[in-house]
Amino acid sequence: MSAAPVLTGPLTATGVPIELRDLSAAYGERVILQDLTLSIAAGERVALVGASGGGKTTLLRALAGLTSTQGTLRIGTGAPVRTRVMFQEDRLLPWLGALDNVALGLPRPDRFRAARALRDVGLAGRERAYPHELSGGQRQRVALARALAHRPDLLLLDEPFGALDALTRADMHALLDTLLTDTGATTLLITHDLEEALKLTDRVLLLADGQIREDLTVALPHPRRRTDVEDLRAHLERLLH
Amino acid sequence: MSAAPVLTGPLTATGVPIELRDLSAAYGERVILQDLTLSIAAGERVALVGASGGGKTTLLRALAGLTSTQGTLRIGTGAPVRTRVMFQEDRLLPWLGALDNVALGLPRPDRFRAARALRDVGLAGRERAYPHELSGGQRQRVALARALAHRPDLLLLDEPFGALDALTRADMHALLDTLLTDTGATTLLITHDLEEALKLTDRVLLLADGQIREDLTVALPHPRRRTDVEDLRAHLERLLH
Amino acid sequence: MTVGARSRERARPEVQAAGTPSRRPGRAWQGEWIRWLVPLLVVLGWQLAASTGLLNPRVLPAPSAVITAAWELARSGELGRHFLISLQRAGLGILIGGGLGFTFGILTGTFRAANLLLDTTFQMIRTIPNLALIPLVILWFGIGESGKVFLIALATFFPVYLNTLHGVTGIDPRLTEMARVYGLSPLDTFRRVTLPGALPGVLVGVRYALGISWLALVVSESFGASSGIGFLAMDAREFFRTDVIVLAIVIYALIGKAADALVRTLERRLLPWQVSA
Amino acid sequence: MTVGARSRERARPEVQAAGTPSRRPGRAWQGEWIRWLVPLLVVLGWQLAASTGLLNPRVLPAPSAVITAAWELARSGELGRHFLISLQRAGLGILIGGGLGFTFGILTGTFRAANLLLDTTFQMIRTIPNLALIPLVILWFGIGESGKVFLIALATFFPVYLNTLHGVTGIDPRLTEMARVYGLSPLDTFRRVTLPGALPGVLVGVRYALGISWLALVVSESFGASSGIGFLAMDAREFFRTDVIVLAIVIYALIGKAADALVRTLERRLLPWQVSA
Amino acid sequence: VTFTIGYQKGGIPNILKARGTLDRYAAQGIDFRWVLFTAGPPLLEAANAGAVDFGSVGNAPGVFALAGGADLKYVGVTVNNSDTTEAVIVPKNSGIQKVSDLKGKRIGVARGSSAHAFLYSVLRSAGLTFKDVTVVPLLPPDARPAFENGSIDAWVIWDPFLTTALQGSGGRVLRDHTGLGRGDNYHLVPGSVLQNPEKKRALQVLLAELESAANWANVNRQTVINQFSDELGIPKSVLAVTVPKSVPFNIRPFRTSDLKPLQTLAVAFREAGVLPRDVPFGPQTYVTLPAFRAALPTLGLK
Ligand SMILES: Nc1ncnc2c1ncn2[C@@H]1O[C@H](COP(=O)(O)OP(=O)(O)OP(=O)(O)O)[C@@H](O)[C@H]1O
Ligand SMILES: Nc1ncnc2c1ncn2[C@@H]1O[C@H](COP(=O)(O)OP(=O)(O)OP(=O)(O)O)[C@@H](O)[C@H]1O
Ligand SMILES: [Mg+2]
Ligand SMILES: [Mg+2]
Repeated sequence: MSAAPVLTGPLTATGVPIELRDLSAAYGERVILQDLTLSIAAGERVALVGASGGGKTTLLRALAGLTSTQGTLRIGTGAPVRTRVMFQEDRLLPWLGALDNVALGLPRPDRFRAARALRDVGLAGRERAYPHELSGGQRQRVALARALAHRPDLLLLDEPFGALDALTRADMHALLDTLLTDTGATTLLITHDLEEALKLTDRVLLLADGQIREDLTVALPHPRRRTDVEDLRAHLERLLH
Repeated sequence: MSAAPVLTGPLTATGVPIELRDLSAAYGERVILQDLTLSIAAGERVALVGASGGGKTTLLRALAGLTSTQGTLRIGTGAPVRTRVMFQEDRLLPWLGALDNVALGLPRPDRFRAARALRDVGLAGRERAYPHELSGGQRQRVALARALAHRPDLLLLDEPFGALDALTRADMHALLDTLLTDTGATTLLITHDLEEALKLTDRVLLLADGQIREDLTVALPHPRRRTDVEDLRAHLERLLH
Repeated sequence: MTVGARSRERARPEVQAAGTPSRRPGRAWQGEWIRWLVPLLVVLGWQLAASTGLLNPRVLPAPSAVITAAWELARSGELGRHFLISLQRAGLGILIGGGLGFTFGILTGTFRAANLLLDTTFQMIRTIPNLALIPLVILWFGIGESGKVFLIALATFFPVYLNTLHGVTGIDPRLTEMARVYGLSPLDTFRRVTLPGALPGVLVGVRYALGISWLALVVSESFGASSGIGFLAMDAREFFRTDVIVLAIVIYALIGKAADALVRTLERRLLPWQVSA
Repeated sequence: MTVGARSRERARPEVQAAGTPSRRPGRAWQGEWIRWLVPLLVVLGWQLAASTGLLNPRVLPAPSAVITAAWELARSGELGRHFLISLQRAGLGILIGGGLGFTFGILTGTFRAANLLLDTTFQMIRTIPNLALIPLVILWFGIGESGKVFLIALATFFPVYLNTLHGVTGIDPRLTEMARVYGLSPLDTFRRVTLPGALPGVLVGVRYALGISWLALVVSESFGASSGIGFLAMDAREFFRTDVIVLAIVIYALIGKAADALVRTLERRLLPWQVSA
Repeated sequence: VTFTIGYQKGGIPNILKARGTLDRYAAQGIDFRWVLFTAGPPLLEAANAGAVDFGSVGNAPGVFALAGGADLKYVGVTVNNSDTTEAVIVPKNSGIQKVSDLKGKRIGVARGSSAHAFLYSVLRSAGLTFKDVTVVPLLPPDARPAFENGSIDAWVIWDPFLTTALQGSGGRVLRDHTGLGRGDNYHLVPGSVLQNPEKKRALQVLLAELESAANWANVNRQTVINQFSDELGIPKSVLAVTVPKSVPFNIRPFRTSDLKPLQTLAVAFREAGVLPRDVPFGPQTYVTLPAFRAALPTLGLK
């Protein structure tokens, strides 16, 4: 795979601030989030880590307006917010080829970005492949391209690199890093990879027992290499165990 | 999550040898595996790594008899082989609860193993949850429990831990390690995590360009700790870059 | 129930205080009566048109006249008798036709050989009208109950068959593949994969069959019968009883509603796992 | 087509030499003729029974007699005329009824309000027999073509409606949710998600509608018509022309086959993405 | 003006249609349309709904239509000259020898048809009622196979089905109309036609032409047989029997005295329990139009 070039295009996105106060969410009797309070500044990049089943996806869905919650949930400053979600599953439309899946919902003048995004995630030449003709990692990359091609104000990524090998993953990291630096979207990245969290974001949140248990700021310049974050990683790992 | 106890029960599985000679597979014009040759001894644990889209899943499907191939593919010594596959997607039946999904296809006297397997993957209490009521990582663990409860002769795992956080993943590693040591099933583990490959298997195969490009033997006693495999990992990473 | 995208970019409310819980049983009930709105309006408009003389009662009697006819027939026990015998015929026909349709739908959906052998034949029989078959049915079955039940079974066979077949072929092939790899017995494959996977489709077929069985009744009660709702309707037509004709139509409509409610209940019971339920 | 699990544990062939490619166009074609096996056997058995005198020709004429009747009707141009006029009525009826069924199925599947308002009404109308409606149809449409087309449209409306509705509600809600999050316009949601997702179901409805339209023809050509296949069948019935009666049945069966082939082609064309195709 | 004629196969209207005589009135502004019906009740249904301006039916359907409150009026009668156009038949080798043997038997009949009324009088002639037998409602096409395979023991049927059944399936006549009175055919119009002067004129033209057609048919019997055979698909051997029974073909204005047999019929059905109420026969149920053919010159047509 070639090193991913930058997803270029007009800069339309501007980050939005997020304000959660005493946010609770439950499925029936099962309480998932309890009185969670959190502020995220406009354009901030935040990673969310936590145990499997801990409620990360639930929080992300709440931010996307897909889960009903109780408490205060304030996103943006009143203007419409362009939110895009990369779900934990790929959610590609089985009846559309890769390119059409990426172009989904893009206004006509922005369609060209779809082909570019597909190329950037290393899938040039597979534009017409149906999702069932792609490998798991390829499908995940199509979903990533779809989320990125939209230039959202608020980008919510739910384990976007889980099915990728180390090399491809590094390419995708670089791609996302550049894109975020270019556009300044407020970003929430759910990941199981601490190194990834530390490399890509400015703040790592640990979700446990329905609350934000740790809130670690990563004050390092982008792009970061692995060695830059080695110490922090060790620190975080100790916190987690 | 508590440390996973052992999946106990009668030892019915015995590993089978695998012999591939000049195996080729293609989707239409797109050649995925080309004259691939590989021997795996009975009871051997093998990891398969490689780039996204490189053909790992295709090879696994060929071993499971799900993809038509050309060339020689010999599994076992003639007797019926009990193969179980944990697919890259969870492939849970949406209309069955977690426990019923795990018990799927288990002969009646072995049903008790389903509940035990579910407990071992940390999902005690969620027996009746439908797949859509589980988180991504929980679904993956149900699928893992299903594959393990069967005690196969040949166990094929396609990225079984991709959606798990570090702690849960470590638990699952321990679980799998114990189970494999107990039963001696021949195992093929597809993973993107080199450390995982080195910790759990005795041999790491690198698939590239439709061929086995590297074949690294890991001669260390089980169970292994991370520090045991540090050097090998560095070596492998150099190989991959 | 899916809901269409509303606007391109939704303005998000600044503060979503005390968010609404996702399940609203109150709301659901509240909605139910609306289902009767249109039928009610139709009846009202009809009565209005009749009372104001807009409608010639010789041609379409007023609802009140229909109710009177219903009352008279009901009081004499006639209506109940006709209804019960029709219900019995329809029930038996559906059981046989639906059962066979389901069985063959599963077979042709599961086994390619069965599909090749039988599907074309079924598709050909399907378009043969009941009416055209009556002489043959009388020859084979005489004029007793069996011929009537046969016609209903025939009519209900196809919707169940087609929708079962479609339900089976629509099952995610990845799940079928999984079942094969996990060595499920044919019975388990059927119970655990094929049946639940095809069930939503089967229920659509059942819904359709419940309706069509009453249509088939009209045909099958048009010969050699002196009871049943179909007979009532045809006889009324013969004897120019417009009030009874319309009454029969109303009864049919109510049966349609009952069948719909029945299938809705079945859906709720049998498909608890449906995310969209 | 899915295939059931074969045995609990499959014995794996020791050497799978020169594995078979997954797509076997040869095999596929080879299978096709088998579809005609059963109909052929039926015709053969029937001719045999007729020639050996087992079958009373007054009751069921021999295939040869039917062919003679077909030849005579065809030569005089009668058959072609009846067929064309029926085709025209059926086609128009399907276009209108199927089109409306599709539209309303999408509407009630997409919008809860539409579902609440209309679905019950449709379910109620559905069970009203065409035969019982004839008086009203004559009243509204007179006895021209429009009444006939109306009856066919009515009959074809419901299968398309029901299966479209089921197709829409069966769409994976995760995909619908995704479409909403990605800000798809209503039109895009329809074109990209609802339509392709519902299409397999819609085609089942179309398949059924194609068949039922010819059944509805019989009813609609039973009044005030002197042309059409339905008229031909009913007319022959009136005067015991058993050869023509059976000919009509055969024509219906062939139409069924043609409709089936048409939908199969549509499925291949419109659903290229179907994994199981 | 457009004038729609509802007709059934095999009657005088059918002869007139085949001759095409009415086509020439298009030039006079009267556009005659022909609509075929398979039976009397649906024809009158259409007439009641105003979709048909004229219809010819047997004796029973009109009675039911009037009982049902339809606004229809009798305008003409075709007198039946034969006692053998309708009969109760049994299989040749049946043990039923006389009408009283019908007791407890299954008898196929089309409900609401003239045969239904005929069966009533046949049974009464032997001191039986509908309660003594099992009446199986069957339309002619359905009754035929039922008769063939013994599902019914007797069948009340009219021509041409009667002759076809006698020739084709080994039936035997048990009882015909002899001594029981005959059922005539009637011509009816919706009341609205008589209120519309143009339609009324067209009606008079039609009645006159029907009379001409009847006269023509009486001298061209073989042509009629050939025509019917072609059009109805009935074998000539059957028509050779049935057509002479209809001779002389006739049509005449409805008279007050014609109400009597209809009233008798209504009473029969009332007693049989199939008519819910008495039929209000009276001057409002018919009109007597002046002599048909003789009136033609007065209509101002060429
Ligand atoms: N529809 C539902 N009904 C009931 N419980 C649910 C439902 N959806 C999720 N849950 C439960 O809520 C909890 C949180 O789920 P969530 O998906 O937010 O976890 P997560 O942190 O994203 O986990 P993972 O890392 O495994 O994806 C889990 O225990 C899950 O089982
Ligand atoms: N049905 C198909 N038709 C055409 N091409 C296919 C099909 N299935 C897979 N491929 C292609 O075959 C190649 C190998 O796919 P495979 O799933 O084996 O990759 P993989 O190594 O498992 O990748 P990943 O790590 O992303 O899962 C990919 O390029 C994929 O696009
Ligand atoms: Mg999650
Ligand atoms: Mg893969």
